[in-house]
Amino acid sequence: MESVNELVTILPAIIIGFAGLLVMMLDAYIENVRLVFRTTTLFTLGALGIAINDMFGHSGEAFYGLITYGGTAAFGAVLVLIGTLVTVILSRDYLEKTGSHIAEVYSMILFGTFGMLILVSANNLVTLFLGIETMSICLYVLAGLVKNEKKGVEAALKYFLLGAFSTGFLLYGMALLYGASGSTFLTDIATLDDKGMIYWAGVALLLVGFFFKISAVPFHMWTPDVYQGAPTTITAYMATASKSAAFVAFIFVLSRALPEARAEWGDVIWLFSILTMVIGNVLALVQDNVKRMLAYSSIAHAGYILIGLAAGTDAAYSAVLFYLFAYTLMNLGAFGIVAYYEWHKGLDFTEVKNYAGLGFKQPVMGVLMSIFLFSMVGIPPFAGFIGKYRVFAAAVDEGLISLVVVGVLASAASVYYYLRVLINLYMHESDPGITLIRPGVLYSATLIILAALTIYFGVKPGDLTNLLGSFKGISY
Amino acid sequence: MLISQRCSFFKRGDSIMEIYLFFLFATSAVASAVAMITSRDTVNSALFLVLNLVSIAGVFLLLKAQFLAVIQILVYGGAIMVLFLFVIMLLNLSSEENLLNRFSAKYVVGFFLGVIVLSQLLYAIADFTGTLPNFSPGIEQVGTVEALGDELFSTYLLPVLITAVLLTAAVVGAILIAQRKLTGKENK
Amino acid sequence: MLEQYIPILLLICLAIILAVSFIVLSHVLGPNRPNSNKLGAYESGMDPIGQARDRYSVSFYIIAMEFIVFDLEVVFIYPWAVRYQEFGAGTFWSMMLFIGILFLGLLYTLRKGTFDWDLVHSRAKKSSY
Amino acid sequence: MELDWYLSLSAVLFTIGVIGVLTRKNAIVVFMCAELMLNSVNLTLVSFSAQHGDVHGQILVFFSLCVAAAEAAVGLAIIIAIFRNHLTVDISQINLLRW
Repeated sequence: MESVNELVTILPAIIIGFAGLLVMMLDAYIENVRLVFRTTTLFTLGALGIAINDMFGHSGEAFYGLITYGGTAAFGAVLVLIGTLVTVILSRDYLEKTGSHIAEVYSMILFGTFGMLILVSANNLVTLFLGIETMSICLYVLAGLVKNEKKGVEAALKYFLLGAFSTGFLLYGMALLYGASGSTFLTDIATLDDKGMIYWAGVALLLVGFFFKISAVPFHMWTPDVYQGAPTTITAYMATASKSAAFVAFIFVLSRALPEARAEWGDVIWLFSILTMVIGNVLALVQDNVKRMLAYSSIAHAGYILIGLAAGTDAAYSAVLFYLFAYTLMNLGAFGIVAYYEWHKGLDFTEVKNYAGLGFKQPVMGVLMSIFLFSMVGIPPFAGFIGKYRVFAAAVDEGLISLVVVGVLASAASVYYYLRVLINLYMHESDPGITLIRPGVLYSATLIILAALTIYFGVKPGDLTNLLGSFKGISY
Repeated sequence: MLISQRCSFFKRGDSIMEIYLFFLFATSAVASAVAMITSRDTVNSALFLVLNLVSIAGVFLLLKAQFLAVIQILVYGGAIMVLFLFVIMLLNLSSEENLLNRFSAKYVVGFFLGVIVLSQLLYAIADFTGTLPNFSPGIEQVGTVEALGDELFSTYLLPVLITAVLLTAAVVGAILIAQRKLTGKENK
Repeated sequence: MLEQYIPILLLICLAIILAVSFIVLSHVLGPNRPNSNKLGAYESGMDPIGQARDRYSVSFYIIAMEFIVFDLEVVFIYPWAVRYQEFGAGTFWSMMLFIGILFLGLLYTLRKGTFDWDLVHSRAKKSSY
Repeated sequence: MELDWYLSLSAVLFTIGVIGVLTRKNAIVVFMCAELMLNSVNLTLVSFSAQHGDVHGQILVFFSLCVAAAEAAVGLAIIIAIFRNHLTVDISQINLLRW
């Protein structure tokens, strides 16, 4: 049995798992949703604190090498837990207002986060597979939460069927890699010398499975419908926490298991990155529904992150981690504000033009929305710019000039659909009939903190970049 | 005896029965898989899948993975397919499906994509043969319960606990989604 | 080395032969004079209403799903039980935790009111679905 | 028997599963084909585990069985919810691959 002090290495996951079970029991025996909300927030805060201090601790492997801790894994845990914490806080008001405030949501979010924390620190194909599956099953359930509406359940079915389909490919890739190398540990797969066709088939199928999870273009079919069908704060959770976890696991697999094959999968990722950026942005341009536009923008951001993965050096990986941090902050904020606007039952917000003139009615929300959207475009004073800049710089160092050119053009194109929202918010005058409810103190405080972080890490990214750089070689 | 000398690709150590059994299970697996896809009635598809699972369990036996063969029949055939049939009955949707009436492009695309995937995989496998010894000698004990148990509860103890959380999450999720109305008290 | 499985093979063949023979014999030997009320579904005398498979409430599904989860739990306990002596206290407590987590799942299912049949049926009678 | 016979059998079954998922309309049959795909991968894992002579492959099969069961439980609950809302499980009417 692993010694007890090894349990410390996955303490955040244990806390979140325990919290999930506790919340499940509270929901069953004490039907008090506010108590459930408070326990969830408390435990997530505790786990986040531990994960942050893990980042500065030493890194290594535990549980017979199944789990890796410290460094990148701890930073991945921080990303996931930030996403979870903000989602839980925003969900309370959002779900109350939209009438589907049930305690099972919190237990499913906690179980999903448990899966992500395992996925983020996986160093073996078995833990990787279990992490991905636990995360996915909880997300299938969360996607179908608003059952009475048609589109929610349709999103859940589409997500589920395509998810089961991609799990088949992912597992087949793992099987072939295990067949070629004889062991399921990522580091052993790296030491494989004769790379037969089985190895390359395994790599290809594994990439297909991961591309589905991060919704790269040919495998993104599920993303817009699922993001639109799910409740908005749950969409924020899916867009930020689950995508960051999938990317960190992808980094571990690429850097740990397949370092020699970098040239080959570098080209594959190069191609998929261009596809994702171009098609993601083009489709986002034609969208009218803001939530669907944000879904396509998250696909486009996956394309920018793939540029860093195509570069494949340790510097590129730490740039990707920074980008994921900025991406999580701005997407949580943007989806949070869209969720706020959806509180108002009377008004329908399917079209962008319904946002006309709302900027002045609730100035706080308008300003915050503009901060997040500017950060998404990549305008200098915000974290989004620093993220994009460092990823592009890492790609240029590796000579992937064409990728960076497409990235810059795509970012330029993205200005149009991001600022269209702002134009509607501020330039168009709204019909006087609409009055916006004041957002709760906790709700607006969370969004203000997110905006403050976006600006702080935009202006002074120094200490975070040093920390990320200090992670002792992701693929040691 | 005559057969095993003439065909080159049979290993000398194989007894004839193993070869026959492999082909028996293989044909029944492929036949039931094809039947599952092309059958019009959902219940028939489910029963063909059960036949497929049993024949794959037979192939597991040939590979000396006896514990997995029994588990496959017990869990897959016994529990999961029972749930499938339950839901098919519950939703009363085993109606005759007009499967091949209009030759939509989907069949062509699906079949074509499938053939591409198959050719890639077979090419990969063909390249692989012969490079490694076929079956390591000690596979008798590998498939037994003891071997699996030793490994499972020493090295892989953490994934066992992760699976416990996964199953509980599945239970909570399934109840959450399957219940009729969600709002508040009245579903108590 | 497949000799050990001969008995199982015999058992399977015997089962198949029995099943097929019952069907064939009853089909061949039995008198075959179908008339309307013989072919009707047997409803202990009354004439059947609705088709055979009309829909019923969801709790049957939830029970079947619980069966799967606990079937899997048993599958995990088989290897543990077989090699029980070799494992130390650590594995024992881990398995207790494993069983405890799944037991919590059961408590949750019980509490969510899907098992008390009278409530379920009273609700089912009110509205068919 | 040679190893590649087992691998080819599982490749064929995997492909049949893929074709089934791409062509069938009924959500439950599509899900069954996904289960068939997972099952054929289990066969590959067991044959590689037999070839390497270690038990890691069978451990992964063991856990993939549990995952398939959990997925079945949740998936069929979704299909029940779909049936309740749409009264059909014909996935072509629920336009699956809309832009």
